[in-house]
Amino acid sequence: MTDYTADEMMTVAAARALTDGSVCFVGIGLPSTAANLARRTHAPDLVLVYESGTIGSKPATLPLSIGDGVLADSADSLVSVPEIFNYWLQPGRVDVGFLGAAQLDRFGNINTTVIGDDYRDPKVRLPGAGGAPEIAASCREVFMIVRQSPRAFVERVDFVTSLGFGTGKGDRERLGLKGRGPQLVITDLGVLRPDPDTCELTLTQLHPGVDLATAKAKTGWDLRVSPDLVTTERPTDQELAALRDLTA
Amino acid sequence: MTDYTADEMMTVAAARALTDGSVCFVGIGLPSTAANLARRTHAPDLVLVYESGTIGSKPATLPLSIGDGVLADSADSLVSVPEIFNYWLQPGRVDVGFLGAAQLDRFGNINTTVIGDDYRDPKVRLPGAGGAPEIAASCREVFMIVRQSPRAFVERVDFVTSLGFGTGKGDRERLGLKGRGPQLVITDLGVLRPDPDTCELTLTQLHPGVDLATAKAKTGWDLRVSPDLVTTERPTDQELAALRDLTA
Amino acid sequence: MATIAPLAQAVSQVVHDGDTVAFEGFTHLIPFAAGHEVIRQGRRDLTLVRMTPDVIYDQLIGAGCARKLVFSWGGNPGVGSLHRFRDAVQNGWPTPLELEEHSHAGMANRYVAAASGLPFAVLRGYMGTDLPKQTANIAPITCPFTGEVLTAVPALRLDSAVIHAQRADRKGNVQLWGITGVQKEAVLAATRSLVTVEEIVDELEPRPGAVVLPSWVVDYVAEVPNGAHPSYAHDYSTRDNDYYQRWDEISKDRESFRTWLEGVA
Amino acid sequence: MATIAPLAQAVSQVVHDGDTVAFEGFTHLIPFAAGHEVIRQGRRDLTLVRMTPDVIYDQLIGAGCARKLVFSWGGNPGVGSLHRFRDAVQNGWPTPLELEEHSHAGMANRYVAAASGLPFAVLRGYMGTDLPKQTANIAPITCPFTGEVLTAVPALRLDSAVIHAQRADRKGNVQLWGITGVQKEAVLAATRSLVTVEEIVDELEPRPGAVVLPSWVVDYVAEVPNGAHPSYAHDYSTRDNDYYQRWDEISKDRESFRTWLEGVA
Repeated sequence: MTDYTADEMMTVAAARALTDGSVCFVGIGLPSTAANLARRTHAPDLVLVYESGTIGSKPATLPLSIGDGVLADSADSLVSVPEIFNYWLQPGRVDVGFLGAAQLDRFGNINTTVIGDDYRDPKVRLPGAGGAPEIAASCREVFMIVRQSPRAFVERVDFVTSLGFGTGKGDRERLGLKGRGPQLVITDLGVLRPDPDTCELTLTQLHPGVDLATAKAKTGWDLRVSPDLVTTERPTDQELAALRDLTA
Repeated sequence: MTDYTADEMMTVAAARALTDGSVCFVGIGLPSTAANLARRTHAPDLVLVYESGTIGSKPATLPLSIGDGVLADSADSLVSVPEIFNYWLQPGRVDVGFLGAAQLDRFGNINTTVIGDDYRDPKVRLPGAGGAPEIAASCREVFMIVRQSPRAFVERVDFVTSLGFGTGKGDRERLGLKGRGPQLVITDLGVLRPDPDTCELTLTQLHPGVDLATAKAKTGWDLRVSPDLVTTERPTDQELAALRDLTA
Repeated sequence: MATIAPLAQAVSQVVHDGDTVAFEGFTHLIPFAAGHEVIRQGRRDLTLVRMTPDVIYDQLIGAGCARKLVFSWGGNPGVGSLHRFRDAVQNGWPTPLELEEHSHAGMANRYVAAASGLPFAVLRGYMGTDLPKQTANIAPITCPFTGEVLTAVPALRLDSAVIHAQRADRKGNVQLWGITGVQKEAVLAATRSLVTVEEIVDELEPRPGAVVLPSWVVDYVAEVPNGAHPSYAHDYSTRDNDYYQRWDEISKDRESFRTWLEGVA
Repeated sequence: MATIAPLAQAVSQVVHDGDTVAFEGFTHLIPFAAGHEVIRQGRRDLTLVRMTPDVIYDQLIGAGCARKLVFSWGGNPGVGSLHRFRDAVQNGWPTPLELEEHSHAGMANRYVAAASGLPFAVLRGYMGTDLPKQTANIAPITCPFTGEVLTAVPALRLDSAVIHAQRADRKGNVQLWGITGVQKEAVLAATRSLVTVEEIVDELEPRPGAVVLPSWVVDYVAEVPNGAHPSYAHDYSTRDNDYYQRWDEISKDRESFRTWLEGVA
């Protein structure tokens, strides 16, 4: 069996989470790599939607940006940016919103705005919201792919750019959000899912060779662990070949 | 000189009112005939916009309906129906809205909804509003082309489908309408313009061979006449040839 | 993913008694064949929705399929009035027809709101007209930033939408071009949708001005060549203007209409 | 009708000191050449508007042209951060930069409202986020029909808009295709507009997916082949990804940026 990196395991695990035939609103970077890997492996009819207005893109090479020509040329339908948000994302037509994050907290809230507690005088100015607040609000469910570290996985995000479960169960419903929120966080160490009772992100899966102590150490909050913790199946040779072909 | 009908005089007079290079939102029927005649005579760069979403149509033959293929094929730009109303009409980009009417009153209010004073039990059910209420509200000015008769030119319309000057001067401003309202009503007998002080439609022009008594008799209100009443120039041979070629 | 099915089956799956349903099209691509199938299937109590109800709506109304019409302009384009529509409104024949009446801008924005998953839309519309007196579905709304008062209309959510298009591929992706009106919005505003097409092809090659509706927002596709007749399908057929003229005669009295109706069934 | 003019003249007519100005584009068709001309002309106190401010905005900010940025995502796409943007926000260099921050959906709808002549737009957005705490330009609005509370954002009226397109004809009609983003809305939202184009042609033959802006809503057209470089123009050029990588190095410190800036002037 082929050797692989932690990032490769993460991307493969993320790709596996996408069901064939479902519709995925794809953020650039790791989510796009995972979604395109899924299309090349078990989910050839996965529908990729990018916020640049491309619906049903089937890129032959991995796009570097959200606005690559290959996304337009291979799309079933190409629409304006206002239309992609208003007609396609907002009404809840999309099954999965697939996002990255600079900071993430135990309730799946996302920060991509500022590090530090003063918005007007930040320690680090991040790129900002992009499409994420409405992707996180409107998709039937949200998957995230984030490398695990105490800096990224924090007790409470410095700034809520995109809402996960807010302060816990019931917040999304109170705000009238239709989507179910973050249902899956795939990291380089394992997979977290919201606890059905509290919505707190809970470790339910460890990738092969990763020990629980590492996962806890790389989490900035007191990580809860599922009693049914399982080990991820390692990437198959076919998955790795497809991924390496894609990112070559 | 060639003989001509009253309808031909009306259409020629209406065409002459359109300035070359201006943008005209065109209703189907008489307005469309006049606008297309203008394009073929003195206003080759008149921009025709139809509510079906065609911008800059240059039809080689007169369209029978607002959605004829010739309007689409010859357009500079073809957009959706929501876009034509929201991006093109509503912001006041259009110079002239060119409308017909079933009923018109002394303040230029238009009725195309019902004849009779009970909306729920009308004497005659007319087609309804179509695009006219917002054309009348949003274009910089409105031209109308209507055959004159006491049934059509009434003291007060049974139903205000599209606003002219309401009950008189100041009503449009109070409602926040940006367009200047009906500035020209071209009929088979002459031309009416709003009085600058009262906004009441006033006869300013008679077509050749029409006498004032006829114009008054064919008006359902006590028609005011401008002290500077002039006679319309009769259609030129070139105008008639172009019109007959268009409607052949 | 859309199911490709024969017309009768597709119509029976998509259009149900009591539905709020739109057969959309702006002169171009009117889904006449699907409308006639609805008449054959004897649908009742429909709330018919359309910006420009024309001859197919006159036929549906005359056949007794409708209890209400939501619209902005009802006529026989280029010809005149709709006699069955008038007979229903003025005389309640064959059944009374409730009306909800808007402007084109209002209707277009109601579709946009529904397609956008919003409960309402805002426009500069209806100001100074008598239209707001006749329906609760036109209301003032104040801009929270400038204080300006504008007009709100509620989203026009449909149970079902039926449109005609030039083409679909075998996966059910739909392509239409020429004047495309509010057809995209109608499909996106509906719980169930049916698209009749001139032809089903292997590949939808890109066309200037084409709207493509991906298969996953369409429920049924039925191949019905000339399914827009007497309307037209840009680059496939031309408008049968004589039919519209003849309809004026046929529809003028109830007897000649009844004879026509027997011919449909 | 649009005036066809050389770039320097067109920029000086369209972009003035103190303007609220957008140079729009969604990765594709970014009007870099026009942005560099604005730097050369020494414009000051601009409120820069864009959904995705990227390298050209980093350059304008570093050159001291801007006092405020209205945006939803600021980064070097595919590479990382914008260092001049960060330096301005974190250290006020070369001048402080005020921020007004939105989501993409909010910005897109603000453009739509302005293009539509409305004072505000309504969306399902920003709910539960910290964004509304940082600007007065996000407010709740209640549906007059259902009572549901949604979010309103004000129209994004521009003094000037600059975009790049593939083609114009000699009358100044503009044609762009591929990913067209919010470019139509930006032009329609602006009092003055400039479109740089790859080429001016006799006739705009129809293209699949093309947006055509008629000449009468465009003020200036300037022929600037490769005017989107290092961005790309679909069917004319490809994205110069190396430039974006190099920019990361150049922009990291003030000295190397100054050297770059001298090269522009």
